[in-house]
Amino acid sequence: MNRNYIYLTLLMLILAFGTLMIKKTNEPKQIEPQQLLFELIQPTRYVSTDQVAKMIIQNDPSLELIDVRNSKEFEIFSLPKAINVPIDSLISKNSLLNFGIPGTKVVFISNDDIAADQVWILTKRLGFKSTYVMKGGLNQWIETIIDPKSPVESDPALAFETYAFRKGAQLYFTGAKTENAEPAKVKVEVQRKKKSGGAAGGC
Amino acid sequence: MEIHESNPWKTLLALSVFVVILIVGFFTMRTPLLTYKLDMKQSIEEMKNTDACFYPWQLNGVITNETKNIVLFDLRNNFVFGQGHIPGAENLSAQDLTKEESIERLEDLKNGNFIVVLYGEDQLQANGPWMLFRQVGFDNVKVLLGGYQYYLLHKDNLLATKTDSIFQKGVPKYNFAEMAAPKNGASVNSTPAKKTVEVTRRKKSGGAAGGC
Amino acid sequence: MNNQHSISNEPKYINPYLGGVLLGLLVLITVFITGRGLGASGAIKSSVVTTAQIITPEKASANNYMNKLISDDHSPMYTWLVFESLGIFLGGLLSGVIFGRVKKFRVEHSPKITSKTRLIFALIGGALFGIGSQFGRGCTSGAALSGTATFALGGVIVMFSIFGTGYAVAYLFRKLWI
Amino acid sequence: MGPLIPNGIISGNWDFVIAILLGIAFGFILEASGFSSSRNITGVFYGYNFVVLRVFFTAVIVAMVGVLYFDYFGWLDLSKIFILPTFLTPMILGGVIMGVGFILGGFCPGTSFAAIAIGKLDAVFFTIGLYGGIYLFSIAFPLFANFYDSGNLGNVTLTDITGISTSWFAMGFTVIALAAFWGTSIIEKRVRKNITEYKF
Repeated sequence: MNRNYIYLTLLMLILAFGTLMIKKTNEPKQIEPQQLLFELIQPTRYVSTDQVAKMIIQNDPSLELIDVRNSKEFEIFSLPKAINVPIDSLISKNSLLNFGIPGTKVVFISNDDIAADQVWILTKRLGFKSTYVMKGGLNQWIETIIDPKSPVESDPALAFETYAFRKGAQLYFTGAKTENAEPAKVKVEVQRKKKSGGAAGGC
Repeated sequence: MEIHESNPWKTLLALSVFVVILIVGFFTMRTPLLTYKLDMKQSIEEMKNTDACFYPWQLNGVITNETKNIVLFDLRNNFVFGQGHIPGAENLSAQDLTKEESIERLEDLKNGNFIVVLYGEDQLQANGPWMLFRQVGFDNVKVLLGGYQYYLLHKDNLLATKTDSIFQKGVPKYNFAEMAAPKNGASVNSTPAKKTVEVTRRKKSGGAAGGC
Repeated sequence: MNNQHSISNEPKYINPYLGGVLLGLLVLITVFITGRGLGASGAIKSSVVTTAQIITPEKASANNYMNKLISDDHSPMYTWLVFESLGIFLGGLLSGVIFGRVKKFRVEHSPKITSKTRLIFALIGGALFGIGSQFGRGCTSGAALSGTATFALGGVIVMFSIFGTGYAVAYLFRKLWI
Repeated sequence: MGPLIPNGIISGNWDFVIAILLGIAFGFILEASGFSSSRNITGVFYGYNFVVLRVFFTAVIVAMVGVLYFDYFGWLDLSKIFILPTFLTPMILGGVIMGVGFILGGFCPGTSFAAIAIGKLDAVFFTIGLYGGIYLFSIAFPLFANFYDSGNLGNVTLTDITGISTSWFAMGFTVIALAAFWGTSIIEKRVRKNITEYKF
């Protein structure tokens, strides 16, 4: 047997052993700050209240609403099927189990969008993917879905379509009777974020 | 019947080349520009730190150029910046934040004991960068509450905003439960002249949740 | 080793470990450049879809499995794996020329079976491999090698089930090979 | 830095040129290692030639270790590389079918392409079979469409499932592989003593 085989074996063992040495930290896996900075200056994380309403109405099974307000506020009012994860109890095993489930889209909701955005950043730092922020928060929800303003005549046609959708959504969420009772069928594009940059497909 | 080359010296050579590449990689490795200084728990606490916020009325000193140690960064793009900005602000578009120069600039400012105030169109735009810079140890970075829009509304009388609470984000503007309750009969739309959506001034409503 | 069967001046294959180290580095480079591993069976899949599209376009686009690969702007052949497989062929040819192994078409088989048997079993084996690679999301190179190298659970599963089954049924078909 | 193409460092237009170049290297290594001969390949199952095991496992451990180092150096962003999705039951079944096909056919798709290049007729038949198999699969796909998508665990890695760090897996694989190399070289010697009619 050639002595080089022994050298090879040892070399390979050292290389593999080295990988154990280079482990970075024992902290839960986090993405690099620069990567986080890069991701958080993109506005792709925002979804509109219309999109959220649409997904709720369509009973989108991948939608997971996370309400980050405190439990008192959550009890008074919450969106259907929303899960309450107050910011203060965010970093616990139980709360984190809600995120990163393959095939789900997590949408954070707070009174406005700041708190939801903050939770988004914290979970992003932990490396969770496909998380979103409902822009405008519940304030915007009330203004657009629960109590939509009718567009003025000079507004573009799109505004009327959106309005028709919102009236339909209003009916759905409040059970209110409206003048134009016909169910509004407006296509609101649900933006699905594609896996950013990652390579697709293998063999 | 040994039909494969049995002497592995070429193998050793190939593996050695690999090792050399790894050694080169090891020595040329750059330390990352940013590292987290706060862990998750501390980061959450930091969000409530009122000292990390910059209140609109504090802008007065910056605009009149009285307080020298404050640098105002406008995170919007330079097109919007050109259309109007807070006097004395510097343009640092959010897209440029990841650039090395920007981070070096922030480091210089930190070493020079400057306070850096970030603002965007609304508070949301500056929220992310502000949180990140705080987490990586720039404890001189603050966020302008309310953002540029709020400033624009009150620029004539910034001091008056001391008693205002609308920039205190995180407050429900409406009584959600009541608004969303099923309304029998009467159509929602018929309730006349609902509040306009533009930032309506409201009295300071109780304790605003959180610092910023 | 006694060398009674091999002629001493016959070009040898390279040391298997050299092949392994080079292949490992190649997988690494492939991942480094393209973000995905090597593959092979995907190229055949592309050509299946291409022919199906030419012969029976309606059926091909109605088929749920094939229509994922069909798009209007380019042929299904215009994929990464097809080009890569073309490269495998060229690389094999290059190596064959260098080491003097390129010869007329010939069949390699155990002395216990005829060439015809060998070809029939090659055909069946190929068909099984084709079906299996679709269930396994890749063949030995795509799933087992590249998958395992990137620590994918699926890659390890495919690798162990291929080799496990291989050992389990090897005894039944020993006549084919020894 | 890497992966270069998804990160836009190399333009996507070079994709196919790179594909051919990588393919050539792949084919060269396969042929030069002796994978163009089906009796070399199947030798791993009968103990007279462990070249498959040697090449395959050396490649796996070198690539695994390399990926970890590249990640550490910041050369490779592990979150951006393609992780093979795991479909538990279909993958096990697929592996079983491929295992049988491996024993019967004596090639796997990649090696058969390289073998065609040097004029192996059995490799040509294997590739035709491969083509037929995939065609059959596509035609019959509606019959087992549900099964095909069952057991989906997503793009999970070993670490996601077990919680053990990737370094330990690399270490484990390396130790097992090196032990197997030494062990099989002994087995190979013994088996070869009993085989007399093996020639090329």
